[in-house]
Amino acid sequence: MDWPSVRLSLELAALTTLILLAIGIPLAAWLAYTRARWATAVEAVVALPLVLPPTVLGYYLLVAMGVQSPLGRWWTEITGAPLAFSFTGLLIASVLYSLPFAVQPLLASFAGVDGRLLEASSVLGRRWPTTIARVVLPLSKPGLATAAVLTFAHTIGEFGVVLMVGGNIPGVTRTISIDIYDDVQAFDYAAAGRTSLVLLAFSLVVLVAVYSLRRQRTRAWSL
Amino acid sequence: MDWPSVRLSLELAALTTLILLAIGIPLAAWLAYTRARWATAVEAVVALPLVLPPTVLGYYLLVAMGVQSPLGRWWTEITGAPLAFSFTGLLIASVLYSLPFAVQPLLASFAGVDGRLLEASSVLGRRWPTTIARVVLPLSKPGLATAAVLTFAHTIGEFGVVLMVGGNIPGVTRTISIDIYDDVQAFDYAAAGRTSLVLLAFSLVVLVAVYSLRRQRTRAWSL
Amino acid sequence: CLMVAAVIAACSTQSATRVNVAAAADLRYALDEIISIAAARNPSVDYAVTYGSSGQFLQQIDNGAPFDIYLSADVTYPQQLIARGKASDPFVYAVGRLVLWVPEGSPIDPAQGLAALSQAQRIAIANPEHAPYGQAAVAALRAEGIYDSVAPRLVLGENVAQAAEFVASGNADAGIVAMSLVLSDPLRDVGTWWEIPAQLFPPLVQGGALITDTPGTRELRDVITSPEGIEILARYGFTLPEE
Amino acid sequence: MVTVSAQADSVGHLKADVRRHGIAADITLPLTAGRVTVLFGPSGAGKSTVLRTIAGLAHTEGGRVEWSSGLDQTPEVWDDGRRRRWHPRTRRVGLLFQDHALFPHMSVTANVGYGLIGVSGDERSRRVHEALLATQADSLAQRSRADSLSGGEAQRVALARALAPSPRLLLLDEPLSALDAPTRRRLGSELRDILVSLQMPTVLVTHDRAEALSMGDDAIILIDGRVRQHGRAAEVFDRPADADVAGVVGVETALPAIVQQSQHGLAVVQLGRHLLTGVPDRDCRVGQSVIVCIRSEDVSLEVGGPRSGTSLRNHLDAKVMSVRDEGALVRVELDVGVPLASTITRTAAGELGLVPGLPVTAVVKSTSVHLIVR
Amino acid sequence: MVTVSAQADSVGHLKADVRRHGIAADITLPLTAGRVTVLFGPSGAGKSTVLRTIAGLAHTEGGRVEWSSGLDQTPEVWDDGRRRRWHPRTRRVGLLFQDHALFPHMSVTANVGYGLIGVSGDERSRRVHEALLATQADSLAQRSRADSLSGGEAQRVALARALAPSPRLLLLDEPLSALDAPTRRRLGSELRDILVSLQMPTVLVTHDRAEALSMGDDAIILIDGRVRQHGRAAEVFDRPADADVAGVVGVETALPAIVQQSQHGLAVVQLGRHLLTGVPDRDCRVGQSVIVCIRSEDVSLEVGGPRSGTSLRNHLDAKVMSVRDEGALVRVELDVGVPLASTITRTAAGELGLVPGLPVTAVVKSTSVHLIVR
Ligand SMILES: Nc1ncnc2c1ncn2[C@@H]1O[C@H](COP(=O)(O)OP(=O)(O)OP(=O)(O)O)[C@@H](O)[C@H]1O
Ligand SMILES: Nc1ncnc2c1ncn2[C@@H]1O[C@H](COP(=O)(O)OP(=O)(O)OP(=O)(O)O)[C@@H](O)[C@H]1O
Ligand SMILES: [Mg+2]
Ligand SMILES: [Mg+2]
Repeated sequence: MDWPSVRLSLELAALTTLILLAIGIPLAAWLAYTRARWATAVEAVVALPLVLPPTVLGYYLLVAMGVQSPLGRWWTEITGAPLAFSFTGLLIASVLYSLPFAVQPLLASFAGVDGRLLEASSVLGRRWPTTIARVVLPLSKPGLATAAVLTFAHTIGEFGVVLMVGGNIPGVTRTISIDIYDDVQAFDYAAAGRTSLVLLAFSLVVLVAVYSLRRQRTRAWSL
Repeated sequence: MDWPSVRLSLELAALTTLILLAIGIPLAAWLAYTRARWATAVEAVVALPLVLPPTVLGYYLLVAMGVQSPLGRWWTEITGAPLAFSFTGLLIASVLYSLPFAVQPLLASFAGVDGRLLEASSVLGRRWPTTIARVVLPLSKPGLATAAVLTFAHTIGEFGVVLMVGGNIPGVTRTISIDIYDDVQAFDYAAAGRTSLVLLAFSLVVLVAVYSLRRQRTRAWSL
Repeated sequence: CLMVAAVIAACSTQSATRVNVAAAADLRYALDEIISIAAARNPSVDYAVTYGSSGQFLQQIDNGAPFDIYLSADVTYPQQLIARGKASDPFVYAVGRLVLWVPEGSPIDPAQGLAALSQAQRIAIANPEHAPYGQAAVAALRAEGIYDSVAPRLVLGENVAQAAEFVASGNADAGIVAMSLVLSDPLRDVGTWWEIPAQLFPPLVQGGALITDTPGTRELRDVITSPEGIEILARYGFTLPEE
Repeated sequence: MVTVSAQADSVGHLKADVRRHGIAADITLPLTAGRVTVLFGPSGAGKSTVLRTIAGLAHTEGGRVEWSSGLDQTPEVWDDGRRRRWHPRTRRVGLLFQDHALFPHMSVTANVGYGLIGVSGDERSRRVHEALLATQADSLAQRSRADSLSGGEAQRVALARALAPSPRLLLLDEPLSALDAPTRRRLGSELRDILVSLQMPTVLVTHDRAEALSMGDDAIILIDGRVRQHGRAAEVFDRPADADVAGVVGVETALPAIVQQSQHGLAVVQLGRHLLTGVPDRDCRVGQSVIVCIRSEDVSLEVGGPRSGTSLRNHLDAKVMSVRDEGALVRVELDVGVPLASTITRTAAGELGLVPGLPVTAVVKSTSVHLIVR
Repeated sequence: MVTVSAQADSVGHLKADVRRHGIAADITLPLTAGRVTVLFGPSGAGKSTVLRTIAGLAHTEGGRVEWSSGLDQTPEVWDDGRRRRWHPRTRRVGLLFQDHALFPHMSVTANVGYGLIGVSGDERSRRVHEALLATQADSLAQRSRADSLSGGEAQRVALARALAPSPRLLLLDEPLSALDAPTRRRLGSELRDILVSLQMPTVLVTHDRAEALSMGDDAIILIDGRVRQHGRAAEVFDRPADADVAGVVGVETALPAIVQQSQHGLAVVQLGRHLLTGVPDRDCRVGQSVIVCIRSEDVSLEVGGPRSGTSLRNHLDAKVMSVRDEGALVRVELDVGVPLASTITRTAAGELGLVPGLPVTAVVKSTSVHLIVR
């Protein structure tokens, strides 16, 4: 097991998930409850990163973050280090790429919350951030769990974008998924299998934990 | 534009989406409404394919489909053609890989349906397939749209698994995402950009259409 | 401003001890030995190798990837970087060899040469659109005049390693791959091979360049182009670069 | 507890021993076609829980729910109180949910037709239409989404939905609570006829005494999760078994007293400064304590000095404490040494010129003074 | 339409001209502290829609909602009927939803405290507790999830939630419909006192005439989305403006007739085979057609031959058609040539020995015969 890669992957996935929930919740709330026509277009744009092959998306991100782009140059000027091939760059890429995995389930869940409760909250004088935090989110736990799980798992497993933007630099941008990929490319199936197994077992534990949290309601009766 | 690839991708994505909805709806319904403890484990297992890098998952699928595996041999015996490098093999791989993208949003949506309506359906003598079809699904439109969009878009964009299992055979297993990937690898950025743009534009149209369908409810009032 | 200077200083101290090597995937086994020699000669340097697609490295270095030395599977890529002022000191270090490879127990006899491919149902090669070994394989097939007949049966790997995987997993019953792969430890016993004569395809000359000119990068270049390095590469399925 | 238990006769019976978060209600109903049993009790008594347990939506923890279709067939054990239970679907009962639970995305007709399994075409539309007619909701048949209905409209459609499949047993949880008085009165009496003609045994939860009396054959009084009285509706409302039941069924005055005399099935008790003759619910001895129950509408008022009481009519001199307009009726709080409530018609109140402080005579027939012997 | 319009006085007023799927209700209310306006009407009349539009949850298409806090301040235009509207949050009204809409995942106290913005600590618990006490739901304060409440419990908690933030205007959509009669009576009168003490102007939707009369100062009758009468509650229920309103406010008999005589503010009309003296709602001439409104509880019954009527009391010989027990009251359908309903106490019914077919005399005071001139 390549522990630095494992740590890097977990950090990246955890941070991506946190950031995406922080961005995704207000965005999904806006999309779910706005009456603006063009929200539909925004919604579609959010899902677009999915359509591009990861490596290709990664390539465009690389160019955008690279030393030749204004953004890349600006970032290098400000921070003294280039954006691409850094953990920050990886994080930005992951966030962009996983955006739909966070926003879509949240949106679907938010849209399913009983409108009368939103009405009640408004009439009781609450602004929408409060309504989201105290009414919508607690009632959207399954959607929240789904968003977190899809984002986390997908970030762990993603390697196309990460490989392109990160450059597979050991300890800095080599994630566990790249590590496994490398093992397979090197025909070291035993190592790949071992790492995969550990990864799967760990993920299984995390997922079961998340899902158990969500399955708290004991229903007297089932379909 | 490589039209056969475009057609192939659309076919693959459409079929994957259809199959995954067909599998995902009963599976998600079971997961949402069962009281069985081990459902949580099943739920976690469904999300596991996500955790593996696509190429690695693809590698394992390739091995499973190969002539050395019982499945691969059995399939070849039955159909006379190997599973790997065929459209069917690609389809199976896509279905497996995209399973969580279909099941998770459906599950989150189903879990949000008002339990009293399920009760009403049961008391009115309906079995659960009817309840799912006539009560749960119509009330889970946002989740259904999310599941379909994530699956479709992800299948369009996926290339790691597809490349591994499909072997990049023009007209048979070369999808549009592989095509773009190849262009980028061959430094033909103009072609890659063109194809990406067409793909994005097309997807945007599809997505906007799907979302417009879903956004039918006009709310008198917003948050 | 002071802080920026400090960060730059930190970076430079790091690169003084660490050399990031971007190496073509086919060097995976040979390079370990070469690196250990270079590291022994220059103990203050810590070599970190990344194996991958040469083309992808080109794109990344072009966009500022922090690699210090580039060992490409192609000669033109380093030259492109030099032309753009991103690299210096081009060198040639190996020539790749191409083999016809069939998995153990296959009815195809590789000793019959490329003609044996008429019996193969699935033939794995690297994607000729961007992989040098793929281009070489196609050139060889054309030279033998059988390209048109085998073309419908070709399956393309993303790179030559993936093509080998198709063969190793038994899904392709023959493949045209790099000799460095079939000589590698994991694949040595998986199949039998026959070397495709070098005159059937343009030479697969592998070149490199220094991205940063430091003692560590120079050391590695020197080792890889030294007779010692060439000898190691030869063991792993590369020929000598022709001067 | 007075229980007029069901004769376990040839019509079969439903036995529901419901135990669940503090509720322990044991009910046995004969499944006589068209017979309506009213489940009556204060808010939170457990009425909905009993219905939901019978329908299979809640489970009894311990206890038992059993359906016997009569004669010597083995009963269906719907819920054995442990783990074995029938699915709600298989019980074939109709339930009107207290909160309606209409399918919001379906049209009104789709909602009503939802339970008509295997019925299609004309037959289906006919039965949907019939059910809507029966619940006076036929004007809503064109509505394409049930969530656009008003509260009362939704209630009628939900009632139609419960009726349409002709269930073996109908459970109605406050079926008329959201309706205006004229509609409620009309629908109530029609519903009664429909239940009789469809021959469905029915359990009806209501808060409305008028509804309970006009629609119910039997009544079960549920208080704090316990069955406190079960018998013919008129009986239960007239002769509550104890003070709690008295309060619940709307007997406003329920006061403790001591028996002073007892003979010929009548007893005399001391109430405030008056001697009062009433009917004890069972034999009693002098000196025994009883609860005196007087329903406010059985107390009429006269102006003028008190006449001496006979054994048939008690005359109590009283002072008016407050007068409260309640529509058709006026509620008068009196002081006869102890508080006593009277409900009289507005006409009568107007004629008497009632104002607080006015001395009046309260008249109560002996047969309306119900003495619960403790 | 008779409208006792609000005096646009110093206390300010609320003007709500609600237009929405077929509803066109124009209402102006004075915002007198503690004044309760009852919104009364049949199911589907648009009562909830009016409340929701005032609260800002529905919008008026055309029309206008305007809040004026009195004197010469410019009014707040809450909804201009086109696109500009105030958000519900900013209107600071309290709304009790007809279906409660409690937050199911929150505790009872969290629900009640939800609208207490910027209030925390002891002050917050105190106000939550006060609100729960006021709605007789204090025993529920420990409940950790609102979705475990019974229907009536939920209604009381929802009422507490609406009251707690002391809104500028309270909108109550059937606040007591799910409660049992004793609780309703108690809570109703306490609520009245609370509204007065908190000085909140209130609009109350109810289906219950007793509740409307005991709690309401003013009443608005809404039928089919139109305001049909607006005035003091007692007035509206006693003197309905037309036959439709008569039916809605519970006047069972509303029959057309022709004026035969008219003098001294009284008029004589022919009803069936009888001449009947009544009070016309405005000047009328002989030969004009009127609607005769008689409330069933204003019809008393006597047994024995008909006595001749005076101008003060009409005596009509009648035949009993049906007798129906309604709890405190008995409803008797009569035939006096035309159908006439009477509601008398059970005591009276028992004394008269009423059975279908019995000849009786129906007695109606002239002042209870309300003639609506058309
Ligand atoms: N999950 C639960 N946990 C705790 N108590 C519960 C739960 N569900 C219901 N209860 C309580 O059980 C009691 C009975 O509830 P039920 O709904 O049967 O009352 P009800 O008689 O129908 O009252 P109402 O007339 O108000 O509808 C109530 O006090 C209710 O709060
Ligand atoms: N979205 C809608 N489309 C069409 N009609 C609607 C819609 N929403 C409400 N209505 C109708 O408007 C009318 C008024 O509804 P509202 O809920 O205001 O009635 P209500 O007076 O409160 O009745 P109830 O006493 O039954 O609650 C009803 O007939 C209702 O069906
Ligand atoms: Mg209930
Ligand atoms: Mg309403």
